[in-house]
Amino acid sequence: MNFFRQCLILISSILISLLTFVGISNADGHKGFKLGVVTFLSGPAAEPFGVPAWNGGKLFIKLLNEGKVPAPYNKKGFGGMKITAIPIDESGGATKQVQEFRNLVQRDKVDAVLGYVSSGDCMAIPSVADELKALTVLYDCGTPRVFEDASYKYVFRTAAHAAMDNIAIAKYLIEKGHDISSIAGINQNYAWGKDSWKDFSVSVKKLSPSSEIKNELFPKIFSGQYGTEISALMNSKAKVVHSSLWGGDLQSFILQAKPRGLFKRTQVVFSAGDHVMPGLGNKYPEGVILGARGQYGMMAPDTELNKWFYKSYMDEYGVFPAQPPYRMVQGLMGLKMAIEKAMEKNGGKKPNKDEIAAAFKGLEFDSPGGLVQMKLGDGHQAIQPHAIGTTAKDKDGNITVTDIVRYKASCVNPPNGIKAVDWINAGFPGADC
Amino acid sequence: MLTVNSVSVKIGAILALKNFTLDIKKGEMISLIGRNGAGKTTLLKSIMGVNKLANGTIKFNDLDLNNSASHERAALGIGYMPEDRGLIPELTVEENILLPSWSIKSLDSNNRLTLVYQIMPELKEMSERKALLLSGGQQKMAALGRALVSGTQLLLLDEPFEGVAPALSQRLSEVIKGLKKQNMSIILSQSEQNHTEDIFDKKFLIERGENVN
Amino acid sequence: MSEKLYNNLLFQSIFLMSFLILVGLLIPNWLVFVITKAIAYGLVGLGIITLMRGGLVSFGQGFVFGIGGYTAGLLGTQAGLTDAMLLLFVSFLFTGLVGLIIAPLLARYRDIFFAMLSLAFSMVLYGILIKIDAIGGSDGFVLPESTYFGIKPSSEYADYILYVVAIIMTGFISILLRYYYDSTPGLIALAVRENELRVEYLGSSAFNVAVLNFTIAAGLGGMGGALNGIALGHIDPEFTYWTTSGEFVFISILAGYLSVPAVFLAALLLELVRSFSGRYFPDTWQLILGLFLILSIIFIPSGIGSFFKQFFDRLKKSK
Amino acid sequence: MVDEILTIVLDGAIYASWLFIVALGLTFVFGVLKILNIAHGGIYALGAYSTATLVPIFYSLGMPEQLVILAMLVSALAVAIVITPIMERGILRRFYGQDEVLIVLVTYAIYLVLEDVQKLIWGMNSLYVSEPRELLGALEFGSLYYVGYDLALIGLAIFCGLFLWFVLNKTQSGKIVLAVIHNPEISGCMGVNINKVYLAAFFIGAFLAALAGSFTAPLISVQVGISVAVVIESFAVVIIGGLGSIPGAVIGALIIGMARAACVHKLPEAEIFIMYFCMAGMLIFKPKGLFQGAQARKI
Repeated sequence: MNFFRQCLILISSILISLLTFVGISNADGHKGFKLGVVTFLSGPAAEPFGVPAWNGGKLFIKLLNEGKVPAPYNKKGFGGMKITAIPIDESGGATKQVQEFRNLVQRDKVDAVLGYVSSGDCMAIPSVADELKALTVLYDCGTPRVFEDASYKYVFRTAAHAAMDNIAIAKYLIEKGHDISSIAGINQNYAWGKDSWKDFSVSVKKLSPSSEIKNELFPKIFSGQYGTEISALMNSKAKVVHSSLWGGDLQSFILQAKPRGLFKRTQVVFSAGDHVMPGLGNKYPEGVILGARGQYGMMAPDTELNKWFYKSYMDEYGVFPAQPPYRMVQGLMGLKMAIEKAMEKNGGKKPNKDEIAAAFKGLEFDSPGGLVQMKLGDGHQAIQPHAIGTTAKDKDGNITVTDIVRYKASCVNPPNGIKAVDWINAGFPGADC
Repeated sequence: MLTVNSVSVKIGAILALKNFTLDIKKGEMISLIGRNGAGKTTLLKSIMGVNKLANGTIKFNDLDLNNSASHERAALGIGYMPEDRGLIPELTVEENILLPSWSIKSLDSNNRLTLVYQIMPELKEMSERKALLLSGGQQKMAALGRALVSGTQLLLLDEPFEGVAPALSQRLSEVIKGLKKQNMSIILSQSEQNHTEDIFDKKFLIERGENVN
Repeated sequence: MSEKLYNNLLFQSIFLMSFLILVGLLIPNWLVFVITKAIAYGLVGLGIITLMRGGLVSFGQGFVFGIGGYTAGLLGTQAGLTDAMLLLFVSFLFTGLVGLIIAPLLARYRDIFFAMLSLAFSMVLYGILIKIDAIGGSDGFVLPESTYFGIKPSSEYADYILYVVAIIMTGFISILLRYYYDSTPGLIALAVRENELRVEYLGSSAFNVAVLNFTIAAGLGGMGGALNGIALGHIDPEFTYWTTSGEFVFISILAGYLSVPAVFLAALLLELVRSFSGRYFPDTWQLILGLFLILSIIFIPSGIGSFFKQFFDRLKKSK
Repeated sequence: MVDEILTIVLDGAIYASWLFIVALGLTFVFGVLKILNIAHGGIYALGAYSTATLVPIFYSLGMPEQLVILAMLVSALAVAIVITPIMERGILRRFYGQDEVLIVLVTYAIYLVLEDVQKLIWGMNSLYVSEPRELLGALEFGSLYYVGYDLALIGLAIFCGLFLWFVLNKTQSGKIVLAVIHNPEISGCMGVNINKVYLAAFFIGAFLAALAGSFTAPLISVQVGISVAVVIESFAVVIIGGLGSIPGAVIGALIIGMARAACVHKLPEAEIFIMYFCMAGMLIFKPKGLFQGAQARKI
């Protein structure tokens, strides 16, 4: 036994030194472009966000490396450089992510990091990124606070923040003539849920001051059991129920609320409701107003780029792409454009991070979800057009999205320099609709 | 029938039994005498397989017990009455007594129960009471009854008279004397020599885990 | 004799510390950082080991880890205190004080009940932290960059300087702990582990031993939390979550309660396994970490420290 | 007002039933094996997955709808049959008699492994089996609809509790288990094969965990990560009720279920906190929980 133990110790120490060596040796002498990709690969956010996003990203990187993406993305890789992606699991909390980020930058010496679904991670990473001078592209997270509370040199977010989701929904409710005399909300008990509800409820109050707030529920994240909440929502008899639930929580909520008649009795709105459609299919209720955090999936614009992406994804994975793959691809496109713009300037060399950051600032590029403009946060934060729709059965009995209203980016996003919440409170001054 | 051959047992870092040797023949009754902590309970538990041996062997009817689990030893016909009685409080006296017969398939529970009640009729009177409600002395008696059910060949009685009122102690002593007549082998541990002295065939003195005869 | 041994210990420790400080210059930055983090976790593990010597295991050291981290963080953001050494020291004292206050509640209990009660405390703190939006709620908050004697090091050297500070402070704490372990109250704790009743008969109070040990463990855990927060530049309620506490218990069990340096080695080992399995097996790192935990508990039940002890015992014999 | 109280009681009872089934297995395993099994949550998830796999097969075979409950039972049983020998025989048995906290850590490690095992077997896509939930219709109650299936969960919980109680207290095998709970060493000396009892008890615990997962599967989307919440909530129940106590699990589940329902309806802000609050309060005032095992008098 003793001998066995000692052997084990020996083996494990050899293994560790070996891995360390691999880690170090991997870091040097790389010619292409090394990209750390951080997204949820385990835990409850993996199935709805992390995995489909990475599926989209993986596919897009492969096609980029093969040079099979249509113009203006037809150059191979990033400006001719082959992209090597290192995927990292985002689960485990912000503090763990800071460490993983450091490992990517210091140990693997990646050229850039693309990642982060969780707002908590997006709040934690940028300061480290600037400290380590590491180019970082946030591709998904929603909190407006990243560039409203601080400014960073090497950090960019290629997707609009969450304020737009809820402002647009409030506008949609009014434009479509829904009764918003009373509203209730069920949102998760953390920043995302709380911010979403605040943005929505304040927007509604601004647009329709007589509207009354009935019920504000904040169940804890990943609770999965909503029987009590559904009773409370139905008891409140609010005309509109708002929710920013996502992933398994949203799926479970739908499955539990549907037989109890919630969707028949009240107008339910899901601010990020599209990404569970591929999974739920026809179990998705009719008549629900939903956003996709951008013009994605069933609400994507009818452009060549979108048709190409939608089809490529569908062919590869057999389901249509919802918001997560769109957003990751959007991040990759932004990064590619910035790199290639920087290369134009420096004569085609591999650009350093300062050159890429300079090119990224204020960049505008086309994505399958429409024109993305890095307009907020002094050119570090994107705005993009938005779409809201209502679910309905099509003639084959399949659930689809109809009644789509599209909003210009400048209509549902604050102008540069104003915080989203102040902009809402002030009644959307300067909105260009 | 039972030979304990230079057995050592470690409890934590302490050597609780050192090269202890003992043997008992069929129908013999031996007394194991030693102070508290001398190793009596450790020895009995080792025979039952509760404690692992550091070295030495224990044989029962020439069968090496070293690798058998407690329940297998009980099935060989060894009955054990622990010092702290070890009755199951939620069960009735009768259920406690019957416990070994539920698991050991070779025992006929009716037969064994009749035998126990025959030897100790007072147990029958309290048979439906929960063990939780018995006095210490009554518990000793029930535990002895339970040991008798599985102990068809050998009984290990750990301090049966300890902490028992004199009258009951006298009664227990009579019962044990009566068992000797049934050709039963018995090892009985005591912290001091007492009134039962005359019934033993052999005596082992144990001190700090060693046989000091 | 014992005089000589202690001198020897002090000499050994200072030698080891200087060696590590020098090594820090040669190894890559990420490893410097990983070691700093391992020191932070090791400090908490050291606290659990102090408790283990008295026969107790806390499954809720996330409680003190979190308090230490938030103390350092709030002093940094709210009071503008950024001196790393001062933050570590203040967190140590403050968390120790919190420990002293709640210790009497915990010290009455043993075994699984002690473990569960401490776990419950950490979960209550978790529940509170995610509710307070003013300090970031579930997202936590970013710490200001640390200074040393009023100087803010450039970002290339920040990691290394914190590493040096961590090694020096932890080194001296470890020496003090060794003295404590070998002192009368420290040895009484070991006796409590063996036989609590006997200790009570001899006139010492097992309760007092538990209170003292828990207070020390709390202080150490708080300092670990502060160091972890400062090193990462971010803290969040995850510090107090039960999975974090589980890692601390694992570190101390992997190390065993016999040796102080073993704790830091165990923490480093865990850090490396977790980080490399996350890097090379992003989909199944939990599986690998889990198997690593199970196998190390099966094959090294008395901890790495027992190897150290065997090794030194053999060394002494051969002399 | 009365309506609202009734709603709270009903919602609380449904939630408590779910909690109880999960906690029952946990507390039973602790009672017999003295193991606080963190991996219990993992087994719960396996139960949900196995139902989500078997029930569609069941339907595709064209079996009568009403028998779907049987398919759910079978899937829970299958999980228990597979997991018990691996966990109890293969791993946990090595640690019997060692520090309880060490074993908690081992089960934590197993929990981690099970998380990824789910991924390896079923992949990342979520599975749905909402069909069984449509079986029992709906019930109008005041201004609310309740799904019959949810209400039936209350019945299932009561059945599980009573059944286990009956087996333990009224059958011979159950009484043997009681003996082992009370004193495994002595029971062994009385001829009880403890390893067999441990195996059986673990099997029952695993079956209950899987059963809870099976019957929850129709309510949720079955995907990775569903076990996280289960672990802490079922712990809270057994800590409040007393480790190893079945009546304790009943009371613990009811306390948390009712407190939570009351909070959601009357004080939503406190909902997230109430469970920890109950747990901490109980630990401070009655650290061994509401119910402690009986002990025979020493003298």
